[in-house]
Amino acid sequence: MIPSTHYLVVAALLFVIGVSGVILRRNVITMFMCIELMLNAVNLTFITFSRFLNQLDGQIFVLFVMTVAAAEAAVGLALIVILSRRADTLDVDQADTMKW
Amino acid sequence: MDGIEPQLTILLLIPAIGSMVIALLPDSRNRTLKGVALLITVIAFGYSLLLVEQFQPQLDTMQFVQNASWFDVGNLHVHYHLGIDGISLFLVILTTFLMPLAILASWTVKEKIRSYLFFMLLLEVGMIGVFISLDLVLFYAFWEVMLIPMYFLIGVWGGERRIYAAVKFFLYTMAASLLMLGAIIALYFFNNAQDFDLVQITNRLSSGEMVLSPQAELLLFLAFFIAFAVKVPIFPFHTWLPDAHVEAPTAGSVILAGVLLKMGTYGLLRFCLPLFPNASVQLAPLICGLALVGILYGALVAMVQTDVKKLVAYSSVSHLGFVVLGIFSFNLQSLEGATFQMLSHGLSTGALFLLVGMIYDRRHSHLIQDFGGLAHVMPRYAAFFMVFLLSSIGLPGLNGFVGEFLILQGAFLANAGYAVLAAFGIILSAIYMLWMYQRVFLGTMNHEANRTLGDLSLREGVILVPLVILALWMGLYPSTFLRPMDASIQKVVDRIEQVQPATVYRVEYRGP
Amino acid sequence: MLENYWIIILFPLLGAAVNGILGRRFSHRVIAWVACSASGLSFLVAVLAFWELIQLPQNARAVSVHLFTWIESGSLVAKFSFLLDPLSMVMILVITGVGFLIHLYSVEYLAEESGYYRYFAYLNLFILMMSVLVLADNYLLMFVGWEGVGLCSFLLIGYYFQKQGAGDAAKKAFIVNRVGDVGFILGVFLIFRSFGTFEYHSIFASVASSPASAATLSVGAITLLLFVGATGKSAQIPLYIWLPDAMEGPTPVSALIHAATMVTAGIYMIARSAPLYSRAPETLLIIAVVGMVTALLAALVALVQKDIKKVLAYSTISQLGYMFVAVGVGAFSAGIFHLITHAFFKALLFLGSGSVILALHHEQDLFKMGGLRKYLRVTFVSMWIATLAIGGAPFFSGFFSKDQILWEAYSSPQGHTALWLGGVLVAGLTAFYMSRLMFLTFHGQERFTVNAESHPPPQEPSLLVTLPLMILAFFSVLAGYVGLPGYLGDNRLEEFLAPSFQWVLQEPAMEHSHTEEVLLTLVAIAVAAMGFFAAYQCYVRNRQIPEDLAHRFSRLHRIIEQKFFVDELYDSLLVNPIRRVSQGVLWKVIDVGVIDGLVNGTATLMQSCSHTIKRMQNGYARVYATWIMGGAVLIILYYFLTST
Amino acid sequence: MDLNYSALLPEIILSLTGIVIMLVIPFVSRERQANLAYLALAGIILAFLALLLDWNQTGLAFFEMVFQDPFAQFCKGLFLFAAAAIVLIAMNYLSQESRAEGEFYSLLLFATVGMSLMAASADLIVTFLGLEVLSISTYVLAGFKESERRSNESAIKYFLLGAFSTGFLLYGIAFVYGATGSTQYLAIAQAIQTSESEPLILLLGLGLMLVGFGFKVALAPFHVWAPDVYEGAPLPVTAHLAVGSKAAAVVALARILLQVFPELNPEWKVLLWVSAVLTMMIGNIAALTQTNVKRMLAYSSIAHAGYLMLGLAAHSELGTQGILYYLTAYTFMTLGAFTVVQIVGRHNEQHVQIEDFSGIGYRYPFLSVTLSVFLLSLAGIPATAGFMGKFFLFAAAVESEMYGLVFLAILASAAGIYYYLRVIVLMYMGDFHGDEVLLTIPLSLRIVITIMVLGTLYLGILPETFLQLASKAVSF
Amino acid sequence: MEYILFYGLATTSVTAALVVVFANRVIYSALALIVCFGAIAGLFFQLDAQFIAAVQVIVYAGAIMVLFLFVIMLLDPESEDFSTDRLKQIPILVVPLAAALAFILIQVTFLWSENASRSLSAGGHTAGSLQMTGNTESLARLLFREYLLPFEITSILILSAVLGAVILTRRPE
Repeated sequence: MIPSTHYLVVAALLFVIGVSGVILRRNVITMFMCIELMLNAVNLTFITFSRFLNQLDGQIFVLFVMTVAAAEAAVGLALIVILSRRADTLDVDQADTMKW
Repeated sequence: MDGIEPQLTILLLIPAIGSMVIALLPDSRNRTLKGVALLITVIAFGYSLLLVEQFQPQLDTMQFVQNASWFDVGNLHVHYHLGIDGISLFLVILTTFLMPLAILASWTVKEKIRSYLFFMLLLEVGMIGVFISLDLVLFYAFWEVMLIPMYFLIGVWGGERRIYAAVKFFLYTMAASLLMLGAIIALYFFNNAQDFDLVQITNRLSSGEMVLSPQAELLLFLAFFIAFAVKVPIFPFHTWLPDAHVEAPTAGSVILAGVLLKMGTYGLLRFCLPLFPNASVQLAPLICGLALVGILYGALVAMVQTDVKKLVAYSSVSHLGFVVLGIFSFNLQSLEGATFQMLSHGLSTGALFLLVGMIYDRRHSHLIQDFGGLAHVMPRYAAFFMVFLLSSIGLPGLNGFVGEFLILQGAFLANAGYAVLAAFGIILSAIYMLWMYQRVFLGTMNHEANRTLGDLSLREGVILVPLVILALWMGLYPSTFLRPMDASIQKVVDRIEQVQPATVYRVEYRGP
Repeated sequence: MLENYWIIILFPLLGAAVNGILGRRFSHRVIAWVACSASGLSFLVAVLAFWELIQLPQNARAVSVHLFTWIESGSLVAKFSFLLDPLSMVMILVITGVGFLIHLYSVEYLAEESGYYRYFAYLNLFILMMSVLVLADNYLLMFVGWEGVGLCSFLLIGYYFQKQGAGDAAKKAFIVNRVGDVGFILGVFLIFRSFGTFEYHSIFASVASSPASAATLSVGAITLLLFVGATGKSAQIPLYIWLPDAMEGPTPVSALIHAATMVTAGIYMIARSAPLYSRAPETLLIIAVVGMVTALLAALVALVQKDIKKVLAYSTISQLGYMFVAVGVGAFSAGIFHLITHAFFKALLFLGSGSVILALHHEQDLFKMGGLRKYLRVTFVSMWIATLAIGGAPFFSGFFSKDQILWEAYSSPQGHTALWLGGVLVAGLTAFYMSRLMFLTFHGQERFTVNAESHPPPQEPSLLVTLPLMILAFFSVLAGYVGLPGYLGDNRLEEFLAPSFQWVLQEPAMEHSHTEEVLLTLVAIAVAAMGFFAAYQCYVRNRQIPEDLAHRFSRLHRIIEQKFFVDELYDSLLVNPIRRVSQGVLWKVIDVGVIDGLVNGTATLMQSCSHTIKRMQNGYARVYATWIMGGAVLIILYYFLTST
Repeated sequence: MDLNYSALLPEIILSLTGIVIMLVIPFVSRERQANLAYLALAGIILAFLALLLDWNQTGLAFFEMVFQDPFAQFCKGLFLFAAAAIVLIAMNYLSQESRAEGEFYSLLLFATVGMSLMAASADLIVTFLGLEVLSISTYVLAGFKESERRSNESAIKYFLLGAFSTGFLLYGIAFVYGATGSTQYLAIAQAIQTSESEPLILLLGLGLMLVGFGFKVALAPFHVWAPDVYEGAPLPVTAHLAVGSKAAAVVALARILLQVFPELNPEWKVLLWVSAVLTMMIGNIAALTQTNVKRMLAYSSIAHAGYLMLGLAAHSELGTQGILYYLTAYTFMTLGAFTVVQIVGRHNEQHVQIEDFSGIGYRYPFLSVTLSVFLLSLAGIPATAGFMGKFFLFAAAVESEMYGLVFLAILASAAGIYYYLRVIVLMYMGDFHGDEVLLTIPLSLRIVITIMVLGTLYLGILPETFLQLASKAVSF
Repeated sequence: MEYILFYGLATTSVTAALVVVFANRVIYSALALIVCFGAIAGLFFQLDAQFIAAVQVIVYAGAIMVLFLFVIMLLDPESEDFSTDRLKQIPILVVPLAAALAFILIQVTFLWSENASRSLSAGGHTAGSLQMTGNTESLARLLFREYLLPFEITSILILSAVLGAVILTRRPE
């Protein structure tokens, strides 16, 4: 059996990549995808712990995370669509009317 | 220690209800509103005189005590605790006395009179509240609440730079008093979260039931002190004062100088000394130093002012320096002098501001250079001005002298050097006041606009005559005011002596 | 009965109150009646009181009249009570007596003025305050009168307030007096600290009963501080500068306040405190020296003044210096003696000059007078009497008092020959400048302008003016006989005053013979006569002499004429620097710049902080995400570092 | 096992109301959709009644997923109250913008459900889901004016950053789960208590969870989104964000820190200390120079989050009591202030610049007097709720001997007074230079404002009642 | 074998993730994300979470990503020019932050594994009930009993998400 640590390291890497991606990319869709990546890293962590602890609660949690991710995707993409419709851009840096 | 005497609450309620009445009165003519307000303040004054009548001067405890729980939840026990003793009695009277005069002086205010009067009455509630509350939280609440009406009075009805002045006044005092809030809370927990009761805490401190470490005492003292120092104002916290005074409407200046500044010195006397005697004594040299600087500095700066109101404002810095010096000289004479001087300064400076306001009503200026030779056209005005000027510079026989004398005598007993330096303030006060008087009232009329000025009206006379009478009374028979203070002030002195016996100078008669 | 004589102060109080409050509506007649009857009544009562006092046995002649407790704070008690004893009786007689005469004189003198009621109210107030000063039985109450008379002096000097000079002079008088008053009140503080009371009786008894060495230091300091007060009130170096300027006031005021009464308060105070002063030899020496120097300098300045009232003013300063020499050598009753005689003749001189000024329509320049004896007979005669008195002509009042001072300066244990020499010199100078004044005013050519409309020829004023002159002339001659020198008879004044000086430390007097005294007196008379004749030579016989002298010693002349530049010195050393520093440094720099700068600077700082923080909020979601990530990293880094 | 429905009856009623509104929308004409607000109000009132039925019941419900305790009940009451007020504000807002759309109320009710669940949650999973219900509804609400670019931007920023921080929160939960083997509050607390040392992974989880909650509460440095989002969102939504969403996050955080991680107090106290100071300073100082009142109130709400952290860092009964009291006070004064801003702002929020308030003092006495009361309360002047709240929080911090924190809080609030005062200054002392269009104050808003003012003053003068409630509520 | 599979999946997922971040076209990112999700599903499978793995593929890689692709097609982000970056300093900040984050996370993980033997488990609802295969049933039981409330909450969640999406995207009349 592969030690849990290995999985956790993979999850950590994915999480960090996701976080960095959110910041580095300007395209809203890519940013959102990076967020999904973060959530997946979390899911992997949950599943790993779930196995390590030998219980199912972690898996349940993952199910809910997925549901939430789906819901967020619905709302998020809707928001992206109307942003593109109103501002005619997907560049998050263009969304800077309000500042200071 | 429960008290259920309702007098002080009633005293608070009179102006409070009055302000509501003013706010709810139908939009009638200005005169009616002013009349109502005047009536309310007169009733409050009358009622406060009843208190004097019932006051038992021989007691050193609080009287007319009303003590009930305000809120008492978990380990927070805050009380609605009111009471007065010899120290606060006359400050309350001073407040209620000056209010009708201030309202009368506001007769010339034309704009937004309803809210003006509303704020005036609210201010009275706050001021009385500060002097009578014995629970620290209650005290703090009144202390800050009172800033708001004053802030509006300056900011809405003030002069040209009123906004700057109002904001400066508010922020200066507010910022300083927030630290006091912290200290009040800290004191509460040093008190094992029993209560915020000034009387109780003092008792516990003096009985040793409650002990503050020297460091804690020092820090708490400083927090209280800074709040009060700004209000007094003690040099170098004074720069809000000239601005506030110059911009405030007449009544605002009167109340500001007459009562608000006294809150600072009252606070020092009522809170700093009994609660933190060690720290008070420890820092007394520093504070006396600041007071002395204030006395001389205020006087010197007053001397070169070009604006009468500013001059009187700086003179307040100087005069209040005497009061602080008196408080931190820690003997019966100096403390009684300081308390007396609070009343006296309230009276004479209040009167001076009233007078300046009267000329401002006519001429819309308080620059010295706009006047000259006023005594020709306004002899009565000039005479009244002279009387209060003299009382302000401490001429014997008028109110100013008694306080100043007792303070300086007390200070001399405690530390002769202080008194010698402070005495120069007396000279300087004569210089700046007389110089101003000369430029405003004496000489020839060199402004055409001044030729047609009318002398005092009946209303203005009605304002000033009681002040003159009181000035003479206080100057010639100060015992009326000093006797009731004795016991309470002796208590403060005893408290200091208890912890720092070497500090208190006891006068011995070394006659034959 | 004597207990009721506090009503001495009641009349002027009522008079001042009635005239002050209601006077505007009264006619001049009513005002004058009220004021004069007030002072007249109080004089009457004072005479009665005097009468009763001398009925008492000598050692019982000190009656305390307690009215009420004024200030009481713990063991600090200041009573409002009066002491009727010989010293205060003498003073009160002089004050109310001369005061009454001057009230009378003023009725006519000020008839033309608009502020009539004001004037008389102030004058009554002055009588009140002066009475309080001399009647007080403790130092604090004395201080009330002390400051009170200063106030009245201020008010009366500034009576012609429309004149710039009057306002300046009034202010100057008050402020300079205040400087002295501060010294006085500090002395009072020290008295209380040392003795625990303000009352004369207790203080003197205590100082007399304690061993000589016990309180030397504090007594020295007390006396010195009180003397600072005296230099202010009695116009001595360094605080004399206000008195010449005070001549801006109406002439009767100069007579009453700045010659006869108020300025002598310092002498009275020192005499009153004699038990203390007699135990402070160092202070006495200082007083004597200050008095002598003042007397000399003022006499010198008086030599060249052109303004008739200025001459008299400097003369007053000089004479006051004389009195200080007297008390400075421990001859307290001699000081009081000269005080009394001086009150008469100096008041007379001032009133006379007032009469002249009135006749010449407010002309005060000596060089625009001359030959007035034809027009003003009464004034002329009475003023010459006064001049002889002040000049020390034998058997006029001034002769006796001056002579006693000179003798004491020479003979008393604290005295010194130098003091005597100085005194004689001053006597000579006095004779000179007074004669000069008289010659210039009444003799020689008529130099005043006369024209039909605005300046009718001078005319003797009415009886209301001349009667006081005559009465004062009478006393100027006779007042000296209450204190005859030892070789002529009894010094009754000294005897009478003795109870007041019972606690004084008497040092054994050195033995001196009458011959010595007579000899010295003759010398003094000779010097005075020389002064007189010199003046005669210069101003009647040959008018060129003074001009030649002035020319030859032009620099010296200028210095004296400009009063040794003392005013300028004060201005440039004290007044201007203080004003400039206050304006330029304290207000503009410290107050507005530093403190308000800090306050407003805090506000500005907060604003710039605010702008800095707002830059964090630049609207870019990615930057915000970076902040969040940064925060997260910091948090876990913190945990990571603290727990490993 | 008893599901104990009564514990969640308010939430159920709210959800059902939301669904009913959703369902009836197609059958109600556009013009009359405003009336759906009354339906929503009715639902809220019903929920409130249900809450009262449940009052003072204690226990666990739904398989130990939610608590039934005074704390939850207190918070739910507060949320319901805020929701009702926001419904009234929104009703007015929507008709003003001619956007009378009933969905708004559904979403608002759903958001309230999420908030209530967060307050009552006994399991991290419920907390998380409650948070997401709240967040998703709020993302949509922030972008509700989809034709308005500012609203879009606000929504997209909020969404991206919200989802981003949710990632951190979840990661944190995962670590906590990994370290303790449970997501249940009590079980986690139990596990931490029984273990002799805290594994680093647990601290990591705690830290990451703090990031997530810090975001929702808008604690520095996770506050950065707040000003932009508040400014761009429609006004009722801003009010909801500032009051409801923040309060829910604060109480959830309080429950987690105090009930789940009391043992780790030293660890999180430090972070809260630093964060509180930063939050107060940044919020107050940045607000000093704002020109947009909405944005200024956003910074102000950041600063207030900082004050709230004082109570949390104190970790005492008094502190929690203070938090609850302050939240109540804060709800009253902030909602009141936003209501007035909404009236002055008028159509499309064109007049929310600070100059737009200039000189209105004597033209619209009702608005300016009440706004002054709210602002003074926010500034913490005695006799107002804000003072009492601050007093309790400061007292709690002093009790826990965090003198430095109190000192800094005092400095920060002193600095903060200025900008509240600035609005009052302009209202009363500035010159009126607006157009002569008369502002209309609809009855509903008049009622809201009146209630808020009375509440603000009542809480400031007679704190006893609510303090009693709060003190009962702190016993978890 | 197990290890080879693991490393294969791990490498795939991390590489795909990197591609998501650094791909220059959005569509590539999306495709890489699908790959990444697939790899993660494999890891789930390895971790005895077969049901979750299936859901991962169906819901995530399937439904959600299709939605993404759909939106990408709809909006055609490739037409936009992203070359001028106003925030050039951001990468400089992010790299050290990311490195620190990764370092700490991995370090903590290793530290954890050292003490992992010490069980902290307080037991969830199903302590010790995890079987090698076929835990779907117990998962379902859990979901509809103990996790009934969260499950119901998700319904509200989805409802509001749907409602929100509808409101946001409908065109104003």
